[in-house]
Amino acid sequence: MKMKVAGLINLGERETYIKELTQFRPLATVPFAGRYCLIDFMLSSMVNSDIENVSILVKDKFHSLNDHLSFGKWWDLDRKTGGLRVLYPDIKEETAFEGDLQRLRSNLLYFEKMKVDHILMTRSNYVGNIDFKSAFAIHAQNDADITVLTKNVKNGKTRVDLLGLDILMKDGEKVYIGRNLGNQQEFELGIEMYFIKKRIFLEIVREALEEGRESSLSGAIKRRLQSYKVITHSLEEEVLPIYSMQQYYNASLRILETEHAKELFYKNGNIFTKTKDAPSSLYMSGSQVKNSLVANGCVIQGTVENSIIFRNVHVGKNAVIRNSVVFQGANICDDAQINFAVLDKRSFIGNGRVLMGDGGLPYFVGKGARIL
Amino acid sequence: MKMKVAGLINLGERETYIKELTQFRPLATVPFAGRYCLIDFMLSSMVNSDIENVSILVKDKFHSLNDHLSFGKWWDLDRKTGGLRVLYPDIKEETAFEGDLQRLRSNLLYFEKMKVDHILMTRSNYVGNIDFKSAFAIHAQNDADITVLTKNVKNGKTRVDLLGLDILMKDGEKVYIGRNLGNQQEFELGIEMYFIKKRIFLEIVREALEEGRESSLSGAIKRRLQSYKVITHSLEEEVLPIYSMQQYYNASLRILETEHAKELFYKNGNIFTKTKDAPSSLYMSGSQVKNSLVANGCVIQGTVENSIIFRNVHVGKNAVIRNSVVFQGANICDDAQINFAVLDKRSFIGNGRVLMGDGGLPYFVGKGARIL
Amino acid sequence: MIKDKMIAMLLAGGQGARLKQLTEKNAKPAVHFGGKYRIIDFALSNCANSRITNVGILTQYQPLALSMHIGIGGPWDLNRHKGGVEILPPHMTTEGGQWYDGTANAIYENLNYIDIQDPEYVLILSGDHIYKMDYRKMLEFHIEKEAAVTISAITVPLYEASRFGILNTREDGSIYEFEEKPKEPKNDLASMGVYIFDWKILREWLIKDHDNPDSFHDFGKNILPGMLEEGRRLYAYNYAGYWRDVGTVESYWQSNMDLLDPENTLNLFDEDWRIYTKNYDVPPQYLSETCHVERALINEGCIVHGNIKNSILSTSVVVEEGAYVEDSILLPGAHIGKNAVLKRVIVLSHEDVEEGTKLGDGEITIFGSVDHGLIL
Amino acid sequence: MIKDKMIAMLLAGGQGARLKQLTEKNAKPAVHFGGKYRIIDFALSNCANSRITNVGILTQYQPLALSMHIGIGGPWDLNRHKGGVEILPPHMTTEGGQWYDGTANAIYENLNYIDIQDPEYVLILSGDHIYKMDYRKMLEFHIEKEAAVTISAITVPLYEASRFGILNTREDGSIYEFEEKPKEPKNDLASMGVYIFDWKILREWLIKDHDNPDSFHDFGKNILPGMLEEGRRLYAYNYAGYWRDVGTVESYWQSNMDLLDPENTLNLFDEDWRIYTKNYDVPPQYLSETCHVERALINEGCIVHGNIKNSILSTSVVVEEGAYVEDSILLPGAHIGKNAVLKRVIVLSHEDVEEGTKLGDGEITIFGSVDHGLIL
Repeated sequence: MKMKVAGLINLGERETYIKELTQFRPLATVPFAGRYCLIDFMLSSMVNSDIENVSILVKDKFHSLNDHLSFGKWWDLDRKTGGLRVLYPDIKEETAFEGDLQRLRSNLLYFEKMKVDHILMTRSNYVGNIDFKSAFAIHAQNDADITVLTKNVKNGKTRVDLLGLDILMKDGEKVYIGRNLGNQQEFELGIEMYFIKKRIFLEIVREALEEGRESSLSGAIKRRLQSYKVITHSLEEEVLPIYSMQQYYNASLRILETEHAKELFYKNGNIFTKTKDAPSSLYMSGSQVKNSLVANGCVIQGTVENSIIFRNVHVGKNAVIRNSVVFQGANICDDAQINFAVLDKRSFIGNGRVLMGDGGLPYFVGKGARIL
Repeated sequence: MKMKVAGLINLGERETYIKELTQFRPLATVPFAGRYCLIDFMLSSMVNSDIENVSILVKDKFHSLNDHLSFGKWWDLDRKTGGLRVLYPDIKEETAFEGDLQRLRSNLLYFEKMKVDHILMTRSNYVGNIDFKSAFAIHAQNDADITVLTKNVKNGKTRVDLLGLDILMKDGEKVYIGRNLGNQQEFELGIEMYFIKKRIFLEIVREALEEGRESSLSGAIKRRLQSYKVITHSLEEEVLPIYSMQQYYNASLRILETEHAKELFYKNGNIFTKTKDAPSSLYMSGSQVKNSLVANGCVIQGTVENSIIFRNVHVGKNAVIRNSVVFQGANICDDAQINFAVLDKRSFIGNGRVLMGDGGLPYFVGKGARIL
Repeated sequence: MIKDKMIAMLLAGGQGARLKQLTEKNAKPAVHFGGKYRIIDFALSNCANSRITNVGILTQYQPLALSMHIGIGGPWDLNRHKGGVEILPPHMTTEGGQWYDGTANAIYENLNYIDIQDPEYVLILSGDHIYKMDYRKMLEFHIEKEAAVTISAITVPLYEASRFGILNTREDGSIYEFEEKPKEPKNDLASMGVYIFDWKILREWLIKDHDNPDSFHDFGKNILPGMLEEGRRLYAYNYAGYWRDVGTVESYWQSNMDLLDPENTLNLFDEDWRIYTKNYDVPPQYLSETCHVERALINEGCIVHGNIKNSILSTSVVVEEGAYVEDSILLPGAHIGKNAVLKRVIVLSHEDVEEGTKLGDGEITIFGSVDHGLIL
Repeated sequence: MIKDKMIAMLLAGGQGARLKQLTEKNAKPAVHFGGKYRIIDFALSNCANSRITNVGILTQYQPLALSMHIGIGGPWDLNRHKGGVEILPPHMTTEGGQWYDGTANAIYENLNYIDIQDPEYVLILSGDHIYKMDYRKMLEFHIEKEAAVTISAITVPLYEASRFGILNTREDGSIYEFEEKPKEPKNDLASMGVYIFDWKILREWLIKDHDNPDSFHDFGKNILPGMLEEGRRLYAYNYAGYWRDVGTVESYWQSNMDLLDPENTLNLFDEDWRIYTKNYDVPPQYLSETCHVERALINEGCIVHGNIKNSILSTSVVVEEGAYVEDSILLPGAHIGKNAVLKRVIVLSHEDVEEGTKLGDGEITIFGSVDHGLIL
């Protein structure tokens, strides 16, 4: 009845270009869309596609992640059979600070025992509401060893935000994954999602560990694509990669487009997340809110336009927020003005302060920062 | 109504003398008494004493621990307010492999925020069913900064098993903690349990971190006992320290004493643990079981005497087990003979094999080992 | 045996017929309130915040939405192995079936359940009041006064006192007279229907009352006056704060509207006394370019293109462009078509107000024929 | 809306009066079985192992032990946000209270609940049979045959067939005749009371049946024969394996005794099809120096000083020194005093057999006046 697939979300993502948001948290738990974390979209897509067994290969910053995951309960993954499993590095070994391939080593037995035939390998930092059931059907029908999921891009030369990401190359039947350097107008973007037979997965990981030349799990797979029966499948769903602050900001504001929001929040099932028990938001006399996404628990007296407001944000009298992303618990006092900014959790912007960033480089205010 | 105390179980225990059992697991999850792990006794004692907020400061070997803890659900600690929290080291920092004091550093804010006035610091490797409510009453009545819990020992000179452990020394009002070298016949054994005002706890940890000379949390507290209002309280309950294989073996076999078992399993509330869904144990014709503790899921055809048999153990025809501790899933085939042994999980002892240890040094068979 | 000092028994079986279509197919405690909540969330959250971890919920009338709402008790931290929440419906025995007949009878029928919990004190609650209260403080008072029963009481305007059970007390709070809905009240101290009983004493009385053929088996009418007569120590515990019995459409509407005042004393925003409820996995609310919102309480999942004034929008309500909603309560999933005009209207859940509809005059109007109480 | 392909509705409201004291104060599905379990655990575990995550449990008769046992559904992995377990008792509406009257009526009264789940198929189960079954395979069969209803069937000895609903089938499994407890059965294929219905078709029939004043509102007597008459496709799904309706004291005793045979086909030790149940936090069993145990199934928490032969000891049973227990079932918390001798006895839970008592002869004896079904 159910597909025999286990999910594996590999959190060994590059965080170089989004350092501001990942100082205290992994990319997986970067807040997104008013009440979610990035990883919620991948977890919910998997759960809504009837994948009942999800492993998360973690690297560091466990606190934020564990708080959020809560043993999987928000995704109904706190199960006796299957469910959520966090794969920790064995920090006793010397390999603790090596690549994700080494981190996987102490978990190989776990994958062997798992009663599934296929693994869906993904990352946490691609935002989409993805129907993995349909994608898996193609993988299964073709009896592929590996199915590389991709996303078609038509305007590649102008998409600066996709530079440096994976790009799919074909040479007859052979599939390669290279880097997008912006030279091609139309191409298939690699989104780091693979269906892979468990047997092949274990074979590749073992081989790579034995050879000892590699430290990256995805690298090990990419370099061996030519040795297996590989097919590709281009997803219809919108999938947005988040590797940089600019990508984060753009992806955030895109949710204000109604059609995109509908797809992202509802198309293949709801998006689940940790609940916070905030009351409904209160709009007071004098508030002016336009084209904005507002989470619960806010009290709004001022003006909010083209912005994403997370839970429990207070916006004072005559305060103005435009084109900004404001995280949970921020306090924007009376008469403050904020434009093109990303405000991290519990930031405090005092009376009448003016913060002005740019659409190309949003102004960032760190977690708990107080601008008095 | 409830006492405002948070528990802190520090897993930075010395494992030097119990290496066999702690190769794949921390001391906290060493199996004990047929269906428990060592830490279950501390967790259950806390929960039964109405402590609803328990932190576990971990060092390494997370898998075994996380599997067992399951977000606290077996102890009803999977709560919205309070509940169980695992304090991970921040493995990004250089301090990851330093002492528990350093591991605590990134968690200080968490303790500050906690709405409690006192902390109960303990370890996971003291087995007892302890009424912390009464002990706390004494701490509170005396308005002590720190209350050191101890256990009276009357036959110290003959108790080789207590050598090297903490011993309480008094100099007038001043309290010191030294090492037991076996020179005293009657003394108060230090069992590494302290009630400590949260304010004092934070003060000591901050001071020790600032000075930078120490790496051990308990060391930092012990060395500062003279600076605070310290009282001591000797527990009535039996409390058995488990630092060595010999202590482990002796403590295991002590459960076969009825009065001790009654106290340990029932006196201050039941002991909770992860459930495993095994059926009742089946005793077949020809089985002979005497003075033994047998967990569920076993199928027994042979003889078992003076032993602790964990879940899902199979004992074949004419097999004989005496004076031994046999962990979950072990298979003792027909005609095998085992005496004075500790068999780790899923060990396999073939037909007719004979293993013979000694009460002073039990024979150890490792996890999954096959003696064919 | 589970041993808790005090357990709560929450009466949630009533219909609340004066709420009309709101309760025709749904028990009153499950009626939506305040954009995000149901009425019973207040009593349940009070239990959670008072650290009462053992709550029996007595259901009888149309319990489906209620029991699906409570589920495993997670939102109130009542999903416990020991204690937790237990739903107690009427049931059959070898002597046949017995519907609950009066508040005291409902408790009597569950004597067995309470005996298993083995409490010292039993807190009797009603699932249809809006308030925040720390029952621990009331228990401390009860213990201090060595009372047989303590009744939580609130001062009401004297002209309204005849709607309530009125407590006539001495200076120390002890009750010397109990008048159920008196025509000429001597006092303005009304019972809130929140009682703490010593279980032993209550247990005796429930059995005695059950055997009395003349009794209505009601706490207010029979048990409390009876205990007073017997010379038991009854005390009034003075509660000051927001408290409403939202028993009529008008009081339900008014109590919702109270929430629009940022200084309202119920204060849903107090992080130290959260009101918990079941969560629905819907996105944040979206307020579009064309909307105008003034004084409103809006919940997750809403999409607002139109104009909102002095109104409450519950989960996943949609208000289309040009619509005008004033002094109204829109229940979950309601859809307000373009240019519709609503004043003083309660739109039942999942109802569709068609484009251009004009609704409401002086009286409060309920739009929709019946509310099943379901959200998604 | 929750969308699951197939949901289960588990009938657990019956008394099972032939189990005498075992069910006088406890519903049959909650009766203890096999040392560790209750009867309903088998159907619930079958659901869990078949990955059916949406189970409605219909209760009516003495449901307290049952509903405390099921709790939040954790043991069966049914403590879910979506779907999971839902207890469905009889309830009141504006038209008054309505007890469940027949198996089909019980489902009819919960139409609303099933509609919310919006399934394609509904699996009807009974909470009082001991068996292991993968309902997924039955659903595959049902889909393959394009059946309106598929009935799980088992071959019984022909001389016992008149106790069952007998299915007369063609070679392909299609049913051409349905006989409820026939005096002269033509066939040995008996219905196990496990049905898969297409929900749309069942829904129509439930409404039709409800309006029929002559109906007993029973699946076996009315719905199934009616569908057959109407020309619907009814199929028998052949089940081979251990299956018992433990409806009498004798069959209950025998089915327990079956477990002592290590080769029994129910096989509780199969790790791929675990039977789940609520866990009690008690230590392992202790067998003392003086005990003698031969052929026994013993559960956690037991303390055995005496002699046990061919017997089942449930949770926390104590057998004192010199006692002799043979061919007996000791329910949770039973205490057998010194030198007592028991043969073919069922000791009810928490009963105390005093020192030196001799009990049992040829007939199976039940010791104790009533079992409340509670463990601790």
